[in-house]
Amino acid sequence: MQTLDQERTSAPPKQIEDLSLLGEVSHRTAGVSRLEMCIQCGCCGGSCPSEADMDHTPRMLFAMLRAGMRHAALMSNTPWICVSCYHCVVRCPQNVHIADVMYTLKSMAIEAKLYQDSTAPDFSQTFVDMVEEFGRSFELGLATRHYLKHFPLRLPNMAPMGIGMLSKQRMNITPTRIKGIAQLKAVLKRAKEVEAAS
Amino acid sequence: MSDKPKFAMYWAASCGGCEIAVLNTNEKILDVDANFDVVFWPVAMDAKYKDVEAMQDGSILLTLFNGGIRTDENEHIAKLLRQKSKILVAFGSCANEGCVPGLANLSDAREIVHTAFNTVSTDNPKQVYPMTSYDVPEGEICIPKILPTLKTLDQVVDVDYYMPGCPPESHQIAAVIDLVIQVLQGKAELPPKGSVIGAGNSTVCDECQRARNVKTITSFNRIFGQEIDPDLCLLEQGIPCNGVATRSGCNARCPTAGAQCIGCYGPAEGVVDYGARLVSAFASVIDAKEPDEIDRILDGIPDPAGQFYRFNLAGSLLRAGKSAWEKA
Amino acid sequence: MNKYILYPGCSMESSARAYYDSLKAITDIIGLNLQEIEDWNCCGATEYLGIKLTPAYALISRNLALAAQQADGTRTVVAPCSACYLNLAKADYYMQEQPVLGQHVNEALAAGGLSYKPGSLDIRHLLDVLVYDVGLDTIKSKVVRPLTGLRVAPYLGCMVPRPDYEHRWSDYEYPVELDRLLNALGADVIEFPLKTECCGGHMTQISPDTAFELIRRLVSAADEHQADLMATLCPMCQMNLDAYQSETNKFFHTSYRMPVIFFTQLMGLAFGLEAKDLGFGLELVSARNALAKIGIEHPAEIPTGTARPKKDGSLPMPAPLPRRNMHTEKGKVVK
Amino acid sequence: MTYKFEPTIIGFTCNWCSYRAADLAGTARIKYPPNVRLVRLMCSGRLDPTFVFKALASGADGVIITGCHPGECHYLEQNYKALRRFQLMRRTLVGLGLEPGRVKLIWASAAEGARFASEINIFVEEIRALGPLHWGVPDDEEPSTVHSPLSEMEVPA
Amino acid sequence: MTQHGGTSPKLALSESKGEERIGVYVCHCGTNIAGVVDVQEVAEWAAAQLEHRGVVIGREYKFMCSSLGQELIEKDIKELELTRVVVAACSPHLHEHTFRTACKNAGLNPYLCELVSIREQVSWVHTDKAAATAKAKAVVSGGVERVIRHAPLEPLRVPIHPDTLVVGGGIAGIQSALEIADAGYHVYLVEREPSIGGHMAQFDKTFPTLDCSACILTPKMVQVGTHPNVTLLTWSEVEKVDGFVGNFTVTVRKKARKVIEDLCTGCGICQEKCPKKVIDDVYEAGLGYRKAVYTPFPQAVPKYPVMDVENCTYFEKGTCKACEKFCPTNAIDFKQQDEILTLQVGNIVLATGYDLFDARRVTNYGYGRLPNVFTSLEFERLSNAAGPTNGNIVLRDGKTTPKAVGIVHCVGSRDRNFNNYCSVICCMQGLKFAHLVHERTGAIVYNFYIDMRTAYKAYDEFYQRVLEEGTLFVRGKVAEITDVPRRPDEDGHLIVQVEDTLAGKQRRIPVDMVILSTGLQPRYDAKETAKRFGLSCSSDGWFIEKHPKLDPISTMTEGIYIAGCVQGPKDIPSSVAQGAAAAARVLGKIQQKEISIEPVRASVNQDQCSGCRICNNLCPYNAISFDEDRGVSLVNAALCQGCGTCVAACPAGAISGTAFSNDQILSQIEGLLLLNIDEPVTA
Repeated sequence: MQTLDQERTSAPPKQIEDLSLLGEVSHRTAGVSRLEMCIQCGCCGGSCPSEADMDHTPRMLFAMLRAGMRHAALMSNTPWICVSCYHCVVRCPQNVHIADVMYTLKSMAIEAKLYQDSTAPDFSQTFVDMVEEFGRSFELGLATRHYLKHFPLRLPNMAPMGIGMLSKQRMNITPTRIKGIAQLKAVLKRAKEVEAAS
Repeated sequence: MSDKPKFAMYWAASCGGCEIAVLNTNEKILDVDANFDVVFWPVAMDAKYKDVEAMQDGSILLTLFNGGIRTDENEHIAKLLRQKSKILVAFGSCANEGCVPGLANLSDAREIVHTAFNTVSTDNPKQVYPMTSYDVPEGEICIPKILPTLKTLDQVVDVDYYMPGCPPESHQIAAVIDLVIQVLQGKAELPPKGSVIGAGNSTVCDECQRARNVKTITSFNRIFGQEIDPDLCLLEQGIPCNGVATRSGCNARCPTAGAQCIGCYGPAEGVVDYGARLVSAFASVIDAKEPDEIDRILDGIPDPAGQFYRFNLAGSLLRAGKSAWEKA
Repeated sequence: MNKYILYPGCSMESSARAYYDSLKAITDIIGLNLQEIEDWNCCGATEYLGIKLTPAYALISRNLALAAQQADGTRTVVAPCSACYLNLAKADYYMQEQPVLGQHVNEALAAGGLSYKPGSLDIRHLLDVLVYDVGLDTIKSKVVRPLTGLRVAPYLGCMVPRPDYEHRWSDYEYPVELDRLLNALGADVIEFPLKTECCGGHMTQISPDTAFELIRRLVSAADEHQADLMATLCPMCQMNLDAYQSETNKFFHTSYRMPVIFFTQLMGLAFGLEAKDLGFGLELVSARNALAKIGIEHPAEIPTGTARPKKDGSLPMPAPLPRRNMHTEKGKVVK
Repeated sequence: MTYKFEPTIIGFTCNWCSYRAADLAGTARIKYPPNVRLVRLMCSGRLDPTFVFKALASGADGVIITGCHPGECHYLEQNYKALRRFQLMRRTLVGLGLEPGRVKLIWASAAEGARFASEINIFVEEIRALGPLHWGVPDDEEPSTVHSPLSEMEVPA
Repeated sequence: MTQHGGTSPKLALSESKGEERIGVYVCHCGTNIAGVVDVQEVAEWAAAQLEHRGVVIGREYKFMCSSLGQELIEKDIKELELTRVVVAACSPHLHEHTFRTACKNAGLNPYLCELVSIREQVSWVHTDKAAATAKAKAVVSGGVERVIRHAPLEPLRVPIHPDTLVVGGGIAGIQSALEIADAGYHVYLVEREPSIGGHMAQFDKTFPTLDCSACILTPKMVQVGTHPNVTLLTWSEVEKVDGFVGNFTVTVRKKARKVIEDLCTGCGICQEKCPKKVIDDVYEAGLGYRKAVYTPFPQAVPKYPVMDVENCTYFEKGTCKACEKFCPTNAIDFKQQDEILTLQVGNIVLATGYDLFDARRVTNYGYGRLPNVFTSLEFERLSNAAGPTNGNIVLRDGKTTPKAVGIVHCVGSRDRNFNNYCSVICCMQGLKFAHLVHERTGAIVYNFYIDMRTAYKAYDEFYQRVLEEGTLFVRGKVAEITDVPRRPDEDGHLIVQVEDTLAGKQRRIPVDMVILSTGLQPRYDAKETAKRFGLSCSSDGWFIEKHPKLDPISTMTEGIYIAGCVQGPKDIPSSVAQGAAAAARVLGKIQQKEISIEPVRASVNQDQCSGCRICNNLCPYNAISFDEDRGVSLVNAALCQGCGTCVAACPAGAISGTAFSNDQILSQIEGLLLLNIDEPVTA
């Protein structure tokens, strides 16, 4: 993990465009993010159930965005540890769309290929690949593929649970494909084009 | 020709009611003859425009001009009579404020011609429209050209006095004739130029005998289909009576007879826009605070432009030339 | 009969089959007409949003577009799954808050011959519809086998009461809708302080250690409150707490056996339906012992919730705040 | 030379609320387009429809009328009279051939400087979308020169 | 006679050409105006392009409102024989008076001056210099057209009734009432609770000096109660206010105490004997009990108790009457009814105070659910020697002394979910609590704050004193307070979960007691009160002052002043200062004996009035009457407030209004539209 101090000393000289980082994140976030309104009160970091595993509290991450620390901010594991519980969102005295900012930071990190651990990005991508292929999620395929790649050593431990799920028919053996998969693919293709153009 | 002062009366875009009102003064018309030399009065005597053109400027003492300015002929004669007359009176509602012909200003001139010559009531299978000039073997025939909008007399020429009414009440005409004769005899003075003559200073209510109270209107109704209290103010009974804003002088004829005033005497002294006065007055006494409730009450006035501008449209601030958005 | 468009979501057909089965079993009883959206697709859960914005919202909005198209005399979409509910509701809200997002999404939808006008549907969670449309009185009137004696910890998780942009719930942190519904079924409802805390979400896949800690907090608190079972309304919560409970036990060397059951299953029981028709038995931590309590003799009174301080010498507590729609009456003091 | 259309708008304000809201917008340096020119009245109840007609007749493309919120009138309830007049006036204007959107009534308290500015923003854009107000001025098309000497004509009777 | 109806506007313009000699003065206001508007161009344009309208001089000057600027106008009036003056500067609400006075000094009737705003409404709100300059010209042109039609006027003189109404008997109202009464004028002090004293009477100590609140407040309360110039109306509420500055008629409901004040000696036997205990939500903040007949606290002024009929056993069940039986002076009267009083006053001071933010709304702080979470007002009672625990700081069980206490700042304040403003007093209040807890219990004290705001005299020193005492400060907005432990050391405690933003980590801090430094908010009925007095509230609900900096005491309604928290959150010294300032204003008004008010009045031209009676029910002040004999309506100038609604309504055009005549406004509109702002497009 890169600390604030390291960023200050080791990062290349600040580029002007970095000052636009906060605005860029805000712009790419769904809805009106209100990110610029943050008063650094820390209510988000205080509320977070998974803060213990985060490199930075959300508040600190926002301060880094403000400071234009692009590399350090995108490298932070914080967005990947966010569990989308929305506690911080409803408690934020400035109504910052914190959870959605986290989604934005994830997508920016993937784009910039800046993350320390590929577990989470891979999980998301695997999930998305399946949805794009079938139109539905496919838990068995997802879980096995994911665990095989990232937690092979845990698989034996998980086996009873997987077997339980399967034996109780709580996991489908084969994926379900929606009828309008062609339509969905067309929609997503256009969506990606629109996104690239905007 | 006698040396009596010269008198003229002309009708432009009007119905002829004003002439009848003059004749309705009965024996008073003889005073006109006794005191004036009638030189031009198309409805009463034969005359040619060229005879008028030949007159010396200012040689006509008094011209009563009725009708609005609808055609180039109207405009030409208005200018001509202005030139030849010492005193030019806008006589009757049309010359003053446009009157019913002025309602044509709600439509485009082309639409008007189209409506006149090509609607269900007109049998015009060949789509023949009048032309302003047409060559025939005998030469060229011309008819007057219609102007884009109807104008009041003072929108075309300078006017000395205004005499409102549709038509002006005969007793008021008689009084004005008396006044002019007295002036001729040196017994009275003319009022200041620009004055309204032959009418009162206040509004119709001033002469209306119906009892009036504090007003709160909960609905507007048409005059038929309900019991009307003969002694109570019509507006208080929800009848949109324009008397509150209409110049007095008619002795409140319509409300007295049981019909609402429709406003032929035009605005009161000093009023800039007649319709605006009525809009404000009627709306002020509506008994509602919620927009929906107000709308419900206002639905009782289905045609506000007609209600408030039946006589005054051509003389109103907006004059109701069509706005761009409705043009095809 | 109340008519709604149903968006079940992927889990309802697999890991949360018990939820779907029990829901289908009770709809007729309480007069709920749910019409499933024809050919719906996955909402993207919490994953797609972190990859690309416009495709994520286009994916969600295809469902909205289909729902609006198929809506027949209703404008309400019901989602029983928390993540689905949140994604649909949030998409609809953000496309109104930020019209350019709506434009982009509609450009994408157009490629599939679809369109959606943000704000044209109401997105509601199943519990919301049950409590506020069907009504607790109706539900109460259908109860033939009250769950008396069953100590239930109501557990909603995160994504139903939050962020709640449309202000549909009594509170972000301590909503009372599920408690009231379980009460109506006759259950002994525990004042469960962690009722909207996080179950770990996708952390079971990404950072299992983080997830186990979150699961432990919930299960241990329910155990601490002597709950017979936890009632939930979220497939993800059920999955995490139920399927990963034994892993969690191993991780912390504990031995919790806390059944986690969908609230619709409990409704079915109270309505007199057979447990087997309600998806019981599909849970990995069995609810057998808990169910055994119902219908058997009344257990000894166990004090519920945090006991109020005794009268003698103690100081009075303030009255509870009136709940429903408190957020819409911002600034108004309720005395 | 051609001109880019910039709407001209007359705004009527109440001395106690909206005029102060406009002052407040100024004090807070909240920007809005310069298309609106304000007239101060003591109360929206002073608003005579004549003023609106006059503005529209004299070159304004739109008129915005502002007053205290219902129930908050400095003179107790005169803003309700303004509301009623506004509704009848708008109906009348529509009857005279005007788009209803050219006149607008909004409420703004003395504290609502930001709201005042944003309403002005919105209204300017609405009027811009409607385009310029063209009343058919009577002098638009002068009749072409009369073809024949009118003096030769028979006087119609 | 006047012009005829349809006359074209152009004619109207040329008629008055050159009749007046007008001076146009354009102010730079430093760079405030000149930074955006080309003031020189505006002045030159007015002189050249409006010459035909009578403009004889156009000048610009750095500060028109300065004495040099005013002298410039005065000199021109004399030398150039100006008959009208237009000043283009700031809002007329700021400097209209200044320029009118300048005109008056030069012998010109002050009402022949027009101030048009090119600062608040042009330079401060526009950025495009060309467009702003064009608009400034239009505004000046509007002013010129308007001023031509101004008529010389004289201000109206209205007598001031010497009595004053003060609403609210908290410290601000008390201060105001005493200042006025001491100056020799009569005051009615209306308070809706049974006693005056307000929130201050509930406090134990006051920051930063730690004076005992009661010790400094009660002498003032007694003074009010015994002052010959004060009529104290407690347990009373203002129901209606009519009239205007100098002559208000106020209707007050004096609620039935069910105790005859003339007979009651305040001995307290009735309270002692009353068998009904009721939780005291007001004075004891819900933490203590009172009887159904009660004085809220021993030092209450007046001393007479009131009966709470909703909780009285006699009113509930028809029996009991213990109070009546034991009262030695037969002062109990169960049949006593509310009284309606009508007061005549010249000025009004509103000091209705604040409500405490309802901490139950922040569900994550658990107030109302977790017993040992207290609000600030509860803690004030808890720490007050006269409170329910005799000043022992204990948990809600009534006996346990806390070993660790967390004090949470900004509860309900600085939060868009609740109140978006800073409540001003909470930081100092939190520090005071920290000190008291430390002093009385020796407990570990944590203060959780977002930003520490200790402005004003001796406040920051107090912060340092509390630091010195060892209070632990954590910078972070508390996320939640819970009783669910995660670790063994948390068992049996409340846990304050917060990000320590200076350490950058989340902390869970076990404590025994949490005190919420709860914010202030407007009274729940502030909007209704504002309406009743004809005032307006900000969007937050605080009453709006006339000017936020230069006149925070007056309101938009002349003769009504505000003091204390009704205007916004403030501490005791500020409330006292504002109360005294309001009194000074009132005294100033009373001593003028009469005041001049703007001569904006309507009048009826009786020749033209037809007696249609449209106007008759339009006036909320009943200034319009109908003369049945003459059949005309009349306006009573003394009652008319100048709104102009009747002027706009008169269908005959018979009612005219001074200062805002039809002519003036129509001309102004025409002037404003002289220029249009279409931008040329280069092809």
